[in-house]
Amino acid sequence: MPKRRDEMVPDAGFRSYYGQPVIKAPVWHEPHMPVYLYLGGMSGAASMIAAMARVTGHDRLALAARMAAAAGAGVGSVFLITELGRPERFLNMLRLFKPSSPMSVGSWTLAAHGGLTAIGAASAVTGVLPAIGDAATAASAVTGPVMAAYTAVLLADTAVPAWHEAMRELPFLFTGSALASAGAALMLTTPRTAAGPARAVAVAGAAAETAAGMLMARRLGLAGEPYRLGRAGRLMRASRMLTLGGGLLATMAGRSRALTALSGLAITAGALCTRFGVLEAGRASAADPKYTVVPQRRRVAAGDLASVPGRCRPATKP
Amino acid sequence: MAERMGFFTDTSICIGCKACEVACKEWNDVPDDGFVFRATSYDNTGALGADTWRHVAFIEQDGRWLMSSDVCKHCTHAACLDVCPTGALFRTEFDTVVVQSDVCNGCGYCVPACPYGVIDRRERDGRAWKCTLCYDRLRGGLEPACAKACPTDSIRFGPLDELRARAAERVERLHADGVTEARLYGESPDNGVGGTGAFFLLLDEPETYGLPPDPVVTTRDLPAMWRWAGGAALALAAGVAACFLRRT
Amino acid sequence: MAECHPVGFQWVMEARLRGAKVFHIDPRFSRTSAAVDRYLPIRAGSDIVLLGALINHVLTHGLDFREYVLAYTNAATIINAEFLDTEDLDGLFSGYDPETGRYDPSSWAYEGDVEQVRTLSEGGLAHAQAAGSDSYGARGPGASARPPADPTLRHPRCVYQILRRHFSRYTPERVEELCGISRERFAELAEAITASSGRERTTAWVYSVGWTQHTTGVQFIRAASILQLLLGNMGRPGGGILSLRGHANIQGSTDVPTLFNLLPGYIAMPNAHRHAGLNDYLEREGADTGFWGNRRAYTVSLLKAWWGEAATEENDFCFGHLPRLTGDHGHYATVMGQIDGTVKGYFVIGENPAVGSANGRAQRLGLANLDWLVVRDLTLVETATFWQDAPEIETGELRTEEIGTEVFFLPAASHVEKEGTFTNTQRLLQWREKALDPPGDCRSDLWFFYHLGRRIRDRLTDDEIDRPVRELTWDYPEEGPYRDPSAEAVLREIGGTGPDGRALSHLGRLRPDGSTRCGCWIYCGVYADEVNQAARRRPREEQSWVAPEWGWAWPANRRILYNRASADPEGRPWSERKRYVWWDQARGAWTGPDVPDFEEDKPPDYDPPEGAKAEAALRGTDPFIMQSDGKGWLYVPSGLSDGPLPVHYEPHESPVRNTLYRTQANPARRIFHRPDNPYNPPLSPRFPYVFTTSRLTEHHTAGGMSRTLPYLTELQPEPFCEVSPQLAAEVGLVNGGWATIVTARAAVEMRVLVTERVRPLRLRGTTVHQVVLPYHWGYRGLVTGDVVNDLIPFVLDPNVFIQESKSGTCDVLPGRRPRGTALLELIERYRHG
Amino acid sequence: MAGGRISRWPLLRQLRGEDGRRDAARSSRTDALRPRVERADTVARSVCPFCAVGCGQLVYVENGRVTQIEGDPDSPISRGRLCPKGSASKQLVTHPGRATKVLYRRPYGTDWEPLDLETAMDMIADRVVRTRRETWQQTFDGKEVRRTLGIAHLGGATLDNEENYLIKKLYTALGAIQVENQARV
Repeated sequence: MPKRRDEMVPDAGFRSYYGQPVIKAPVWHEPHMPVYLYLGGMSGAASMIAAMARVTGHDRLALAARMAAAAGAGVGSVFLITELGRPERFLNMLRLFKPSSPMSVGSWTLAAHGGLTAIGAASAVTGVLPAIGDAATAASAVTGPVMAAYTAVLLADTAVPAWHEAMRELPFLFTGSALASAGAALMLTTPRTAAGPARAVAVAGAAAETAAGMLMARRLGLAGEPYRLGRAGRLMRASRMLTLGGGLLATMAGRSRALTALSGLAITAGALCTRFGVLEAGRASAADPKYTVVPQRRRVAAGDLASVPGRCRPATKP
Repeated sequence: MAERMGFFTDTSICIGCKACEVACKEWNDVPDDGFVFRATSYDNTGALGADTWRHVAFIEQDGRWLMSSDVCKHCTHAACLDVCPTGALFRTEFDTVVVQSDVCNGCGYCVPACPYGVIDRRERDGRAWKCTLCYDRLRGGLEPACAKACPTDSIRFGPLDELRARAAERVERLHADGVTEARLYGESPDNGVGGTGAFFLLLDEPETYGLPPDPVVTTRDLPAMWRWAGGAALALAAGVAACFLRRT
Repeated sequence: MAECHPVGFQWVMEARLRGAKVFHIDPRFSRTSAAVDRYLPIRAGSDIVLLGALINHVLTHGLDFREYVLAYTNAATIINAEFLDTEDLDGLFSGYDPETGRYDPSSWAYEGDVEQVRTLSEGGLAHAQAAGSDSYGARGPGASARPPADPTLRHPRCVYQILRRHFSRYTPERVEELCGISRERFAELAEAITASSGRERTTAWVYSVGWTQHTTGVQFIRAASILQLLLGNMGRPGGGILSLRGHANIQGSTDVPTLFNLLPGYIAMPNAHRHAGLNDYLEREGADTGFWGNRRAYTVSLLKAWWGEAATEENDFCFGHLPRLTGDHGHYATVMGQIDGTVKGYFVIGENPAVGSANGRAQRLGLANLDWLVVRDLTLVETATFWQDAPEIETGELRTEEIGTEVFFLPAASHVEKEGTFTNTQRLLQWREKALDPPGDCRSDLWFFYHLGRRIRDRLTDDEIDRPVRELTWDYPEEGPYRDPSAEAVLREIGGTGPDGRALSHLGRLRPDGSTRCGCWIYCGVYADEVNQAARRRPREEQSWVAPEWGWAWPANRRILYNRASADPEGRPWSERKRYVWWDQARGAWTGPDVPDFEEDKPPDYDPPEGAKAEAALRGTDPFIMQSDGKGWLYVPSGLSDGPLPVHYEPHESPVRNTLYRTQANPARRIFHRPDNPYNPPLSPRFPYVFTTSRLTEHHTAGGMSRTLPYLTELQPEPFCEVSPQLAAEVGLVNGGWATIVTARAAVEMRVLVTERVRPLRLRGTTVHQVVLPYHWGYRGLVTGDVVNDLIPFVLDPNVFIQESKSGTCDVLPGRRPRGTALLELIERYRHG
Repeated sequence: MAGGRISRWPLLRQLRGEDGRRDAARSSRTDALRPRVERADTVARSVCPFCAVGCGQLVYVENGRVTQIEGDPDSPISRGRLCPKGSASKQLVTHPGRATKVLYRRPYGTDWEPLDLETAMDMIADRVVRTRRETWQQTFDGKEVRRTLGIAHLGGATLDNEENYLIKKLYTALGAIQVENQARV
């Protein structure tokens, strides 16, 4: 039975306000947000694969990759729009172009990428205007990597310590994951004989994702703790096992359709776990005030206060 | 363009009456925040959020009872405004930061961007809400509802430069009276958000009040983020290319 | 004050910024405590020990403002030899009758007044029967204008010497022992208030129901009055004893009283045993000197306002139309009358006794035994719905189908949907403009009573008992779609009219011959010059700091009462810093930023001729013009029911023995031994803890106007008790959990707030734990909870019949209370040990 | 006009040089924003109905509805300030929980019934007259008292002086003496 003072107020190692969070946790819902992250990344990597496949004459793979890229962008957009508090206002995303907002950059990128991949896919399926389809696919090789990487900036550009502090590794984690996702998706949707490069992409992606994840955990220290604890920790560990296992399996699957499928599914599941895990870690990181306060307090103690060099203050006079 | 306007909340004369919370809600038609007994001193609204734009914190410690009315900081470099993709959040002619409820599509990005945990999405409404510094009242030459109601003038509204001067005097006076723990929070233009339009006189460390001790506008690091992301995007492209080139 | 009157507290904060030192003395560490220089926790109900010790400190160290005390108080007055103090009788004054528990106050009189008092007051008992102390009859026959006095203050029977003896046992050691305030803290307080009193400085005391809701409540305030008079802090700016009242018009509700013992303007209701006709009544109800000496003019003008042409000199101005009292007919007597079946019909107008009054169970049992009940309010309050959802329904004590009470609920207009005046806590009348018509069936109470009166008059017969209603003046102009009576016409009637029918300008114009009419003599002049003076709104920047043109203060727009005392006997300001009202020799008039509370042209050297009456009998140096001798009373020779001087008695229910006297509790307090009003035994180990009720900034009294509003409800959503960590440990309470508070009346459950703001009080050798209980909740509203007032018994102050809500004993149990009959069994166990 | 609307597209305004975080972002609704008290048809000068400090209030009414209640800055008492209760005054007078219809519960009844206001007033008047007659005391203890103990009244302390005056006047004429209010509580 709590009787002492310190049991009345939760102990957080410093005088917090009743242990309450300092910052707000991300309000994004599951599965919308993580699934979008997965689909957007997959679409981005797939469009790159489509372009390369087209160039290198892997037409069967190119077709599948175009389809995957378009589907990922299309379905991803649906998830993104339904995630909005006011979905009917999704077009407001294109009111302005704001370089300071990764979501604005992302929205324009998604709009372009979605359009390009749709044209590429439509042309491939219908055989109409193949030159335009090819051009669109080629162009989507530019938007695709941006699609795969911008979401890392989207998350890092917040006050959530587990995300913001991970600004270096998150892009690699996400692009790695995107590669793995696209590779796995194409392994699952392309005849084995045509899927060679996809398998290689999946393996490379899995490796990159795993490496980036491990690097991130090592470097972040306290800010990385949420990736190790609780539900986020479980998701991240599952992700690592599935991705690593799936990647290894892909290299060893040989001709076995079942093993190939299993490996594709494992990598896909791993990628999804990564996305869910990162969101969950962000929430946990926001929920406990220590992740926000302790590093800031250290800066204060060291006399190394934050400032905003090089940014001019907003004009107060015309 | 008008002068930059703001709040100076002097918590050393706050009596914790919560008139600010109610006056704000009456003017801005903010819904109630639920009826929950929190057993956290006299605070039952918990924190700033979509449905609480002024929040009075109560801290009981060693014979003192600190009270402080928190509010959106209207940062010079406002992360919420920077990251808002629709332009719903904008900077007004008073240099305050306001959400346009007719524009906001509820993307939710501003919520985790704020280093103070101020803005939030009202789930049953879908949009993001926070203190507007009573933008409509300001346009009519009226002071914000909370500052007007505040019985002890703990919440002062006015041109930011004047408020800063007044705050400096007040701290000096308190220090002279032996209240050495008095300090200003947020007023410095050199801090991580370039100074706040709403700043405070506190009697303890900021985190005691649930405030971050050294907040930074997250977009300060945006160029670096894009550089890392660019690297990752190139790596992706290179990786894909490599996978194909190795085979052919 | 910060807690319950936050906007008024802005002036205290401003004073602090200018260097004022502010103390807060309260059992409860409230928001006020957090905003002052020094908080002193005190055991609930022990205030007279503290105030007495401050008085003793002033007297023994010769710190009184001697010039003020000699000139303006009755310090020098000699008391008759029959008077015996509590010093002599171990806690009792002379005149106590243990049989009836009442005092005969005649032996308390000034030297030479005893015989007169005895003749006119019939031993004072009848007066004590009817809460006489808040009417002008409080003084009974009053006292002489020029009693024997010893200006050297050496006479052993002069008031000054009696005070010295009386308060000599009130020492810092006793404060430590009974209040729980250390000697160091006491010394700091004593030093501060004496240093800040005198010519250059003043000290003010501010109180609320924390002083009134005790069985010794009136004497708490008396003790403060003695202290303030000794220090020269009355009638001066920055001084005084300010009662902070809790309701928008509670001051007006006593000025224009809906109180059983009063007529408008603190004129006593006639008593069947004491008064025959008007002359007899006027002769017995006060002295002939001082402003009360004009009471015939006040009373006759009231009777003329009510019965108009029917009121004539020949028929005593219809004095016989007034019903007569025969004792206590107050709120609690009424409730007992309901339970006993004598009260059949009940109007409850903007009030909620089922939640807001002491002993809530008795209140509800009373409601359930009525023939009919009319409730008017903004929302369906618990008093209207008791037959559906009272706690007694749950316990099985009442069954809806067996309750015969016929209930009418009529929705009321809000404050913006009607016009009229509120009188604020500073006696300031402010007119409210009507913003819009009320919705639906909502009507103002003015509408309701006016039209109810019309309908009743339509149903009258020629019977003699109907004559007072038939002859009543009841013809007000009607306005608007609902035929509202004109509130301004009513205010004009209250403010008075002269022989020419025009509004009176000043109470000095009231006549005893029936030529003037005035509904409330202290409000006379509120409609001067046919202008609604209460509606004045000259902005504060456009007038002096006294702001005399904002609203209208009674009497005669005076903002500080007895402000003649702000000047010295010669009429000069005591100091430049504290100048307020002074004598302007050149003009031959009193002047200053306020209206002088004195005859404007009475010079300081005025000496009344022999046989002078009313105000003419007071000297130019007598500032306390309502008193028969013009003095501030350090000692009260008549008018109080429980003694001429304050005495510390323990609350009726206390875990502490009174170590000052053998008498434990106020011997004259009103107690009611009834099955529906059981008491906790004093010093009972079954009820070891002290509880005190309290209010929160976020709510209003019993909550009808606050827990119905989401914006206030969310701020304090549930009933809770505040306990110290030590008590929590002792009982096993968890912060955020539940506790059950038990008395002989009830057991109520509430959430627990464990807080170091509540401190156990170390009295000599023992520890007293106090539990603080905000009482705003009931069984209806946006959030619901148990009724704290159910814990409190009927036990009353003998002067004003106010219940002791602020100090009782209880037990505290962890967890929620039992439900249904198990609850009754729990209470039964506590009742009988 | 479509052309106008397109030219107001913030992206185009951005291209024309307006700041995307300032002017370009403004909607037309934002441009038109004014404090609603400017639209009020009437402003009543009132007084807060909660405690006895007597803070001045301004009551703004637009189209027959209260749109705002806030402090009156002219008041020397309150200087325009209000506490949380005073600040909640608009909700007090406009909240949906306010009762606006007469309700009647017959003896032994288990539920409320609707009742017409006029009928209710007549029924109450009937009961007052009847109870007064039934419980009339001409004398008590040998003394003339001319009163009834059968009818009692308890009033809140938020009633106006004018209301209290009529209440005391009517009851006293009726001989009802048990008239009390919150001041005793």
